[in-house]
Amino acid sequence: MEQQTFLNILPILIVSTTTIATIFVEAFYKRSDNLIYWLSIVSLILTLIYSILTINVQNLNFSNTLHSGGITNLFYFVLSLTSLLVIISARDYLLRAKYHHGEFYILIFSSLLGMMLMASSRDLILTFLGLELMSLSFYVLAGYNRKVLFNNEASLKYFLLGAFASGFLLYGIALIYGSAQTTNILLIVNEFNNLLLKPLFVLGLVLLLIGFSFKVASVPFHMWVPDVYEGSPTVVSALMSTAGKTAAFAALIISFYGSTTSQVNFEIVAKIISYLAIASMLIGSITAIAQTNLKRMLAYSSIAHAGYMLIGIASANKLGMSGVIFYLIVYSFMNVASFILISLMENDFEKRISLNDFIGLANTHPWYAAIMALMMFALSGLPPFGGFFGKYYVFLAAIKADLTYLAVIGVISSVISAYFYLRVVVYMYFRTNEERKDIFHTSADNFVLVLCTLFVLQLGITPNLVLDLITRFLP
Amino acid sequence: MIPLKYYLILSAAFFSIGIIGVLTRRNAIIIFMCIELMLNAVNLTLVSFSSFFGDSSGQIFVFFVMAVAAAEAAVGLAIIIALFRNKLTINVDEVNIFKW
Amino acid sequence: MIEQYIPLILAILIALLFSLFLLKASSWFGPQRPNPEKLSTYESGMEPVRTARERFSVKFYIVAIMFIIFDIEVVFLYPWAVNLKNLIDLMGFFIIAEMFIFIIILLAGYLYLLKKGALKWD
Amino acid sequence: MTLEQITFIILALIGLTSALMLIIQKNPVYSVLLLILHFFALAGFYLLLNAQFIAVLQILVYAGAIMVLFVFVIMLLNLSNEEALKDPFNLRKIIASIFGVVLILQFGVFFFIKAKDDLNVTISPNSIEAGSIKKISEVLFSTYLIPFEVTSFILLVGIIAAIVLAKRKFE
Repeated sequence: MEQQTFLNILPILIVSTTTIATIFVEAFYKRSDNLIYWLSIVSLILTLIYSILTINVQNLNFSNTLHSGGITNLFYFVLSLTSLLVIISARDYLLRAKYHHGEFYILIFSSLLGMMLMASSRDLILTFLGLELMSLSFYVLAGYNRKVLFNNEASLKYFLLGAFASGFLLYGIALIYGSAQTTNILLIVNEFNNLLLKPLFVLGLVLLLIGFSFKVASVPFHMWVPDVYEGSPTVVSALMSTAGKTAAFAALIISFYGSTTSQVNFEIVAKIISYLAIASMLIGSITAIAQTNLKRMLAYSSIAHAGYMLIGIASANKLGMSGVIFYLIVYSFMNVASFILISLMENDFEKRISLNDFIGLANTHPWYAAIMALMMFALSGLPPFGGFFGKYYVFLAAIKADLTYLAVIGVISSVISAYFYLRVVVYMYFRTNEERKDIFHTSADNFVLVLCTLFVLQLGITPNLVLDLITRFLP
Repeated sequence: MIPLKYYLILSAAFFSIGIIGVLTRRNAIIIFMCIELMLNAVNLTLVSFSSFFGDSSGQIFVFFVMAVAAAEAAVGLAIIIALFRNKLTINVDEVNIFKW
Repeated sequence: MIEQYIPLILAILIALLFSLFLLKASSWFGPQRPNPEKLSTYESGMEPVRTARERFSVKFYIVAIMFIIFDIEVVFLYPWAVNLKNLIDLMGFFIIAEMFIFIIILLAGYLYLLKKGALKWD
Repeated sequence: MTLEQITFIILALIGLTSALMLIIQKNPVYSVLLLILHFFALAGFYLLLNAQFIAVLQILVYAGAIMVLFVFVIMLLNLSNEEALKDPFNLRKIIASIFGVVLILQFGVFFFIKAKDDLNVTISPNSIEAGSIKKISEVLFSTYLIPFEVTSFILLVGIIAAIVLAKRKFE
C-alpha cells in the first residue's frame, strides 16, 4: 500500500484501530470502561481534525472502491461529531443506569466504522457491508441491557425488520449488478442514462430504494421506528436517529447521484420516491400528534423528516442533493440535543418520559427549557434557526424540478407538525404543577447541549456558507 | 442449456416464498429462517448473473453475503435468547409492550 | 458440464440407497416376535415420562458462535492459501500483510471471548 | 431433454417443495432440516452454473455452520413442543398468501415479458474460469480488499453480541 493511500483512508484507519484497541483493552484491563471512554474521545477528535484538514484532497483508492476527501470527509466529520456528542453524554447516562461497560463504546465504534464506509464506498458490495456492520451494531445496542424487557423487544423488532429490509436491498443490488454487469457505483453513474432504459435496472433501483427506506426511517419500512426509538436506551436512539439516517442518506445520495445530470429520464423512479416522501411526511406528522411519549413523538417526527429529505432526492438536481446534506447536518444537531435532554430526565432504562414530565420545566430549569424550546422551534422549521433552511433548500429544489406539489405538501406537513413541537413548549412554559423534576445534569451533558445549540443557531445565521461548502464538494 | 430467465424466476419464487413466510409466521426463529431463505434466493440470482457474464465479482458478493449471514445469525439468535430469558416466548405477537 | 458430476451423483445415490437398505434390512429379514416388555424403552428401568429433547445450557451457544465465526475465517483463508504463490507474484508481500490484519482482527475477538470466560466450563 | 434440464427440474422441485414446506411446517426442528435440504438444492444449482467453489461453501457455511446454530438455539429454548406457539389459520395468512402468489406472477411477467431483452444472454464461456477458486481469490484479494477486511469487523460484532446478549454472567 502506498503512503498516499494510507493517508487518504486515515480516518477509517483511526476508527478501525480504535475498535480493535478497545477490544484488547476490554479483554485485558480490569477497570476498562473509563480508559475506553477517553480513548474513544481522543480518537474521534483526531478523526474530526484529520477529516477537516484533508477535505481538499480528493482521491479514489483500492481499485475505485473507496473515495476519500471532499464530500466523503464532510460526512466523516458529521458522523464522527455526532458519535462524539453521543459518547460524551452517554457515559453519565449509563453510569446512572448502572450499566456502564466497555462494550458500549466498542459497538458505537463498529457502527461508526460501518457508517463511514457507507459514506465513502463507491462499490455496492462495500456499501452493503458497511450497512450491515452499522445495522448489526445497532441491533445489539438497541438491546444493550438484556435484563430490560423494553430493550429486548426493541432489538428483536429492529433485527427482524432490519434483516427483512436488507433482503430487499440485496435483491436490488443483485438486479442492478445483473443489468449493469458491475457493482461499481462510478461506472453505474456514468451509464445511468442508458441503464434507466432497462426495466431490470429500474426494478433494482426501486428495490434498493425500498431497502434503504428502512435505514432512513421512511415509508414503507417505517413501522419499526417508534418502537425501536422508544425501547432502546435513549442515547442509542440519539445515535440511530441521526448518524444512522445520515449514513443511509449518504449512500442513497451517492447511488442516485447519476440522476442529477440534466439529460436523465428519471421520471419513473422520481415518482416512486415522491410517493414515499409524501406518505412519510403525512404519516409521520399526523401520527406524531397523538403521541404523549416524547421519544415516540420524536420517532414519528423522524419519519416526517425522512420524507422532507426524500424530496431532495426526488428532485434529482444538485440543489436537492446538497439541500439534503445540509438538512442532515442540522437534523443531527437538533435531534441529538433533544434526545440528550430526554435522557437527562431518566435514571434508568425503564423510565418513560412523557409530555407531562415537561410541565413547568421553565420554572425549575430555565436553561434546559430554553434549549428544548429552541430545538423544538428548529425541528418544526421556524425561520431564524437552522431547521428552516434545511426545509427551504429541499423545497426550493423541488420547485426547480417541477415538483411543486411536493413542496406544497411539505409545507402543509410542516404546519401540522408545528402543533406537536410547539405543544412541548407550551407544556414547559405555560403549565405549572408542584412536583419538582429532577434533571441529572453533568458538565459533560451541558457541554454537548451548548455545542448543539451553537451549531443550530450558527447554521441558521450563515446557512449559505455551509451550503456553498457542500455544493463545492459534490462531484 | 437453461436460459438465464429460468434461474431468475426460480430465485424470485424462493424470494417470494420467503416474504410470505415472514408475513405469516409468528415464531421469531422461523421468521429468521425465512429471511435466510430470501438471502439465499438473492445469492442464486447473483451466481447466475455472475456465471452468465463470466464475471467473478457476483460470486465474491455471495461470499460476503455468507459471512454477513453468519454474523447476522450470531446476533439475531443472541437477541432471541435474551428475549426468551425475560419473556419465555418468542412469539412476535406476544412481543407487544409496544404495538407491533 | 453437468456430465462430469455423474460419478458424484451416482456415489451419493448409492450411499443413500445402501444406508437406507441397511436401516430397513434387519426388520425385513430378521425374525419379529414383539411383546410389550420388549418394546418398552428400558426393559428393566423407569418408564420415560418426558421427551428426550432437553433444554441445554447457553454455554453451548457461545461455543457454537465461536465455531461459526472461525469457520468463516477459514473459508476466507482457503482461497488465499490455495493460490498464495500466484497472489504473491501478482501483488507482492502485501497480500500476506492483508491476511494477517484479518487474522489479528479476529484474534482480538478470540482473546476477548477467552478473557470474558466464554470457554470456562464451571 | 438433456441431462442438464432434468437436473434443473429435479433441483427446482426439491427447492420449491422444501421452501414451501418450511413455511407451512409447525415444528421448528423440521423447518431447519427442510432449510438444509433447500440449501443442498441451491448448491446443486451452483454446480449447474459452474460455480464450484460457491457450491462447496454453500454446504460448508450454510448447511454446516449457520443451520447448526439454528438447531442449537431451538434445542436451547426447547421449542419443539410447539403448542405454546399458537399459529391459527386466519385472515392475515390468506392475504399474505394471495399477496405472495401475485408477487411471484409479477416477477414471472417481469422476467419473461418486460425484461426479456435484457436477459437474452447465453452462458459465458468464461463461466468455468470465473467460478474457479483461482480467479475468485485473485479478484477478492485485489479489488475487494476493503470489503474483505470489513468482513472481519462484522464477525467481531457477532462475537460481542454473543457476550453482551447471551453470556450468563456478563459482568
